[in-house]
Amino acid sequence: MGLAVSIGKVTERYPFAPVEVPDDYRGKPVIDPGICTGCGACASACPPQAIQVKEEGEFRVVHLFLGRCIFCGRCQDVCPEGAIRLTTEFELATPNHDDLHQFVRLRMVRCVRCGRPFDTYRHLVRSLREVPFIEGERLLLCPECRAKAPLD
Amino acid sequence: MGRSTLEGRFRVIDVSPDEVAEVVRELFEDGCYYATGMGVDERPLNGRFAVYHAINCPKRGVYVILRLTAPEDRPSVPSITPVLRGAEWAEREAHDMVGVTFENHPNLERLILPEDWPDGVYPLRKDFPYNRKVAGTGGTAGVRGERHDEATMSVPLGPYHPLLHEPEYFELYVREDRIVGADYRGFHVHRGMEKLAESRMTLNQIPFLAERICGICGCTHSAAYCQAVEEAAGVEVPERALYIRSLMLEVERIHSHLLWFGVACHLLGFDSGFMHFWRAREYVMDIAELITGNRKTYGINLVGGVRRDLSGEKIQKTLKLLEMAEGESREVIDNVVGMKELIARMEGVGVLRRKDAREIGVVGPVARASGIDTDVRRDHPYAAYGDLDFKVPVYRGCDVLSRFLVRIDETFESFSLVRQILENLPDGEIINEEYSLPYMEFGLGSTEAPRGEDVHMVLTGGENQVYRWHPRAPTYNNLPAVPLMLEGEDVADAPIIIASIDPCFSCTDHVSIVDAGSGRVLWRGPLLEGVERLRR
Amino acid sequence: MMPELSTLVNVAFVVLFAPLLDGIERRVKARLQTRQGPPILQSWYDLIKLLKRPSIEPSGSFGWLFRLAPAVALSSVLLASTFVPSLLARSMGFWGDLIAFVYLLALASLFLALGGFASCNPYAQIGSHREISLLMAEEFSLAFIVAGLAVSAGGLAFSAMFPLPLKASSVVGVLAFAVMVYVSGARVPFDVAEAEPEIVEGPLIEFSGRSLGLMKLTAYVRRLLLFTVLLNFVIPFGGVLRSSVYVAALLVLSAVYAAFEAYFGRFRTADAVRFLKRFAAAGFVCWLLAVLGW
Amino acid sequence: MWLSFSLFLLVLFSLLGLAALLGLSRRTSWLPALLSTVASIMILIVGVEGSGNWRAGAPVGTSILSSLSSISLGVDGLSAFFLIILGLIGLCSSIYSLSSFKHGATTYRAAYPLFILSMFLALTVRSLLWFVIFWELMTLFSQFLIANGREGSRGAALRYFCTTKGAADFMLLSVVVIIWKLSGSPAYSVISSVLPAYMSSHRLTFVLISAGMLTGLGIKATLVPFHFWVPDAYTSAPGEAAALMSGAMEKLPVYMMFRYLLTFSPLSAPLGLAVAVAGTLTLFFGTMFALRQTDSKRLLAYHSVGQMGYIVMALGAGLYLLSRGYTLLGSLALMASLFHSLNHATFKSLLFLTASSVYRRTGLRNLNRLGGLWKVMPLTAVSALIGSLAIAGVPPLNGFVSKWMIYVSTMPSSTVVSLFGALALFISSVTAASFVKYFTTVFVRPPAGELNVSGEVPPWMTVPQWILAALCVFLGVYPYLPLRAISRALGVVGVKAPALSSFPGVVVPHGLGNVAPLAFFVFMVVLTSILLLLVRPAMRLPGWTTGTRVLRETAMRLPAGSYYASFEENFGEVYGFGAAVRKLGLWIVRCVGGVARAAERCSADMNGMLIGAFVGLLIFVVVLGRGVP
Repeated sequence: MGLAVSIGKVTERYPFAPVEVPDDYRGKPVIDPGICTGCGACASACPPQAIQVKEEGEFRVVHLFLGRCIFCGRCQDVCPEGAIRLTTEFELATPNHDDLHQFVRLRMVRCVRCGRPFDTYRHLVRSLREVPFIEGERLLLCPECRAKAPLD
Repeated sequence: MGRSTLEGRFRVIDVSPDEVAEVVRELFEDGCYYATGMGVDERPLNGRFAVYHAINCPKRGVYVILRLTAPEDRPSVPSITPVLRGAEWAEREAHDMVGVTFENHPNLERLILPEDWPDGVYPLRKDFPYNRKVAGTGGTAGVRGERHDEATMSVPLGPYHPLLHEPEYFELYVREDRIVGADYRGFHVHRGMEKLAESRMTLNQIPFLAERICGICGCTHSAAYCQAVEEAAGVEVPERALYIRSLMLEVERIHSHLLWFGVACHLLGFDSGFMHFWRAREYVMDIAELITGNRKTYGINLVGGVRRDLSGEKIQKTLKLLEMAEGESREVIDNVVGMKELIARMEGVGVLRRKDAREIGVVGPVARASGIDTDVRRDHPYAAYGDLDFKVPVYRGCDVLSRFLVRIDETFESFSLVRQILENLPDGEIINEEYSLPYMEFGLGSTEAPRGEDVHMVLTGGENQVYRWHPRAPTYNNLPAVPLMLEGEDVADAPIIIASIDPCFSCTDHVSIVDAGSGRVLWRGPLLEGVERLRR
Repeated sequence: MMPELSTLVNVAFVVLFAPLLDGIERRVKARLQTRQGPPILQSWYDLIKLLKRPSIEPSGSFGWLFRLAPAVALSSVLLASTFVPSLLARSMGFWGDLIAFVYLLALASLFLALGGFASCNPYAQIGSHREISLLMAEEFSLAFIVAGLAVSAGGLAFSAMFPLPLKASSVVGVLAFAVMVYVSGARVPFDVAEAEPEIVEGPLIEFSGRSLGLMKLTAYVRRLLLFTVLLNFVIPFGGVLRSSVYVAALLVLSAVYAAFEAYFGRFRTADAVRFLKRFAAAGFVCWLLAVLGW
Repeated sequence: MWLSFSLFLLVLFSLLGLAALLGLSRRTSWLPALLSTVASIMILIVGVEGSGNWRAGAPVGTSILSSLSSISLGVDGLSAFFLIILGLIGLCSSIYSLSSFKHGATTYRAAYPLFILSMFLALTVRSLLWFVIFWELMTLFSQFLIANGREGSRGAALRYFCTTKGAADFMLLSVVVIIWKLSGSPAYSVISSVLPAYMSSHRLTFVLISAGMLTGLGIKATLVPFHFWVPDAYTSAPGEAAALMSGAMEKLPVYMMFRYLLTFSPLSAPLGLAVAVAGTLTLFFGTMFALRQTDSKRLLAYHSVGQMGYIVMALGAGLYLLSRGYTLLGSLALMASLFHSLNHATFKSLLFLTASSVYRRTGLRNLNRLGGLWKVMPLTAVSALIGSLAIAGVPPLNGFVSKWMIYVSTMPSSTVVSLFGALALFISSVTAASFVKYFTTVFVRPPAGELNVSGEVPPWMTVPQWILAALCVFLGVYPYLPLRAISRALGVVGVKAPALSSFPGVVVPHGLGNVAPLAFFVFMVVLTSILLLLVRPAMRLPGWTTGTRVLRETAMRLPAGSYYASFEENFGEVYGFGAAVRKLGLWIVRCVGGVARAAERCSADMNGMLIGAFVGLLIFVVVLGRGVP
């Protein structure tokens, strides 16, 4: 008869008392709208497709739905800007469906030739750093027009 | 400095239909057992259906994969079940999912698809779109009550029985408090993961899917998958990554065994033991949280390595937590082992003889409790196990108690393994992403899950995809042994016997398409509104 | 005070205090399992919740018997509580004696089993027949104890038995009776009839809402009454002192029993029966001593 | 007074005789039943009225023939009490047979009234010799009741006849010895005046006579180890006959035991102890065997063995305690014994009637197959439940009160008897268990496969069940009437019954014990009905079998064979020992029952058996008559 086991209290009074989690806990992912360029790397890496990138007229919308998220943190790994990161927040239960959605709307650039919106301003500016200046003005062309445009 | 531990883990041999039975018999007599098998729709390549039988040869440290093919118009190969009982389920599954028929198979009944699934629809064929909905035919279950007479009572166990933590159905035939027979009907938890992975996911997304095959031993599945791919693509995995993989696998094993001890105590009516074991388990969960950022579903494995590194102070914390976990477990286990009546409930109960165990091909603690000395970690070294030292406990009691004892020994082996890993953790990279994925390469990865051998087979599909992925969880091999264990036992012992294989039904059931039990959805949308509507 | 009045007080006390006692036991067990545990009043909260809910009757069940079972079970234990002196020493003592008490408790479990059978549920049937098997085994031990006590007290009426004369036989008898109190309180390891992981609460499986509430209350009252009789065997004096001592002793007893309960695994039915069969030896010893006049 | 009594007797004889004659005719099967009903009512009246005397012929000399030439009938308190039992049970089973007679053979119908008549006479004669003769006749007719042409019933009848014939021979033997020794008349009065003094001085004679008497009576009283004839006999006898036999016939030996042990023989502790031990063995083994039966009537038969054990145990305990000087306890035990005889008569015949109703409707006695009959036979179900609870001794029904008296009278005495009391307490829980089994298997849980049942039995079959059920409740709740009759009966045999009736409870002085069945009844009824109003169910939904689609609920049922399996397994040695005891009993009867074997030979067919018995009887009488100077 196992009378020798220790007695006492180990269970916490959660939810009346908080629980500690480590700093690099994989909690609720949050996109920083100020940094995100809408490149869509996260969307293509996301296993359950919780992040999706759609285009709505003038805008590119990055849509994160926590209802699908499995908190693997791949988005954080692949994001070139460090715009999306996992917080230590884990109490996501809510009676309101809308609390589970995050939308980032980014204005898009129109192609100077065909006038079709083709990329977000932020991503364009970001990519200025990589491409040589000479290419500069061709940046404002959408990929198709750029392909058609003669290299002068 | 990187290296692959996976060289020469298997040989793929094309066998002709008329010689396969002979080959299998030879292998079995040589001490091999049936690991798993999959049917593949290879028509896009060569217009044929293929069946891969993976047979584990622990002595030689190699998996022999026998590949049978059949032409598109007559998809039929000889069954090896008459020679080796262990192949029964695998062949039935292939028949269900790919539509390969097996000549003179003892009973080619439906195994996985629900009873009301239309005939001639084979979900794992490539011409079956993953998101296609299939209407049921309204057939009913056919397994119940064959062995019933007026002096026998049939006791239903499940699908929603408190003993089973997942929906499964056992039917016990009871006579004067003794079980005279048992039926099993499983695969209620259908998730269609294979199809999903093959048709909608990319190479590095699948590990996270694989991890969700099982809620308890997910890491081992993702590891097995990664190994299979690395094997197929010949990826060099950095040493540190291998060590970290082993680390998490062992942490997972400890956690899983402690969980099982708790459940076993609960089923034996000893709830204090349940609570205390789970108290000890809590520290292990903390370790996992510390290292991977989550208590379960570590999400640590990727093809080519692991995602998170260990800092020195994390190692220190881990060691501290390990200290406490081991101390607590030791204390509780000593107490439990000291309880005579509890041990009496397990001794000589649920016997599985060595012979049956070999033929069915049971794995892990169940096999080791029946005197079969097998352990993938030692027989097919993977991750870092090649240069760690550990003992493989083997008991000959063949009963529930032996399974209990095997798990006890393993738990403490794992504690020491974790220590070893943390002590001589090599420096260097943790992931190697420089690799290219070949087309139609076969790869097999296997790990020793807490419940036994876990095998994943992969056919690569090029451009960041897999063509065929077949995971096989340990319970898949252990479950067929349960009816044998139940025969002639007291009804009161049924729970502990069923639990003694530490069954993980969702593991076993991962492979299918529609959910037979799915009720209608009352409302999808904002909860508040839904509640409102349902009130009205 | 008139016996009718004090009887009313006693019954009220029993009904109100029994669930409280269970709450305490749950708390004690929780501590032994290193848990916070529910509040002391939890059992009462549960009861109130259940009594608010309507009860559901399984189709194909033996309707009126199914309905009758909880009612009869509860009223039989309450009837027992009318003539067993609990909080106040005086009660309707002339209504019944130890035999009547034993039979009324047996009646309660009898109807628990009948209700289980009436529900026609397979688990309920198994549980009920286990319940009865255990009842028989209990009586086998209890019979000798009762006989022994009857001999040493020279009668079966409470007037003769409360308190027992100080003899070796009475001491042995009381100790043995204490064990029987544990057993017939349906505590682990003797809860084979309600084994949750095997047969899903056995006889109770189909009971719901009010009828389940009554069944639960019956179980609590039953435990309390068993404690009460045990204490009556030993508490020598009456008056206020008695009441306070009685309540204190109740708390201590339930704590102790709960502690024991926390450190056992469940028996198989056969094991439980075997244990009780062997334990009858203790009862026999008690009887022997009594006949020898010690 | 005697005139009215003789007139009454005349009517009774003619009624039953007519019934017998009518029984022989194929038509009007209900008429004999009706006549015997009326007769039973008259018997009941005699019992209640409880006195009367009638002599025919005058005693000439002292030879047996002369004593045969005169017959004297009379009723005293003791026989009155047993006449009440006979009347009640006869009444109910006769009503029952109003609609069940048409199934029986003519011999059966003819034998039935004669059986009642012979029992009546055996109870009313005032001479031991005549008692034996009517006892013989009773045995004879009863075996026609058993052999009513069902399969295997002849064998059963034969076994029964031979065994009980052997019993009769024992008794004849002892009777002869008595007369020889005393050369007096076999009249009760004479014997009781002379015999006790004589026997207390001649121990050996005492032992021999007692042994003979008790064995003879014990066989009929189904005492272990002489109980083996019971199961087959009651299984093949139709319900009303079984009810009559186990209700009334089994009480005759008790009657004679009271007479013999209390008036013919001196009080002696060893004798009482022997009887008590026999009773305890009977109640223990009878009930333990009943627990594992899976045939409804066999189960009941074994239980009537067990209950007879209670009665005899109490009787023996009473004797023992009286002789040890526990006057109060002793007389209480005797009261308990008589009271339990009455109660056992009521609930056991009730149960037999229910069993046979079920048998008539379903053609089944196999508890493994039966089930769920409450839907089609609710009335039978309720009466069966009441009967089961009564025999299980559930307060405040009659079974409880008499058992309670047994415990209270045995347990507190610091003698070995209190151990018997303890065993009785344990066994009463076993009784409860096996009646939970009987009731639930027959009426509650689903049957194995469909039973085609045409509905409830006709009213003539349910009415007697309800009468008996009502009696079970009444006798328990208001025990004062029976207790008065009992104290009168005890007065006859010279035992002063203690005054127990103190409203509202039965109280045994000196704190021995007390219980208030009436208060229990009122409290239970009131509180239960209040609670019933509380728990009125809101809806009916399918039962929960852990989410299984129940295709055949008939498969998910506990078979009767599985009830209490692990309990029986643990008490296995009991059953082993019981079998051995059974062998012993058979052996004894085989050894001594020479006459039985003779009867066996000459009784290939029933008529032969009848003639043989009569001839045998005559021969005996003549021989013995000549044998005396």
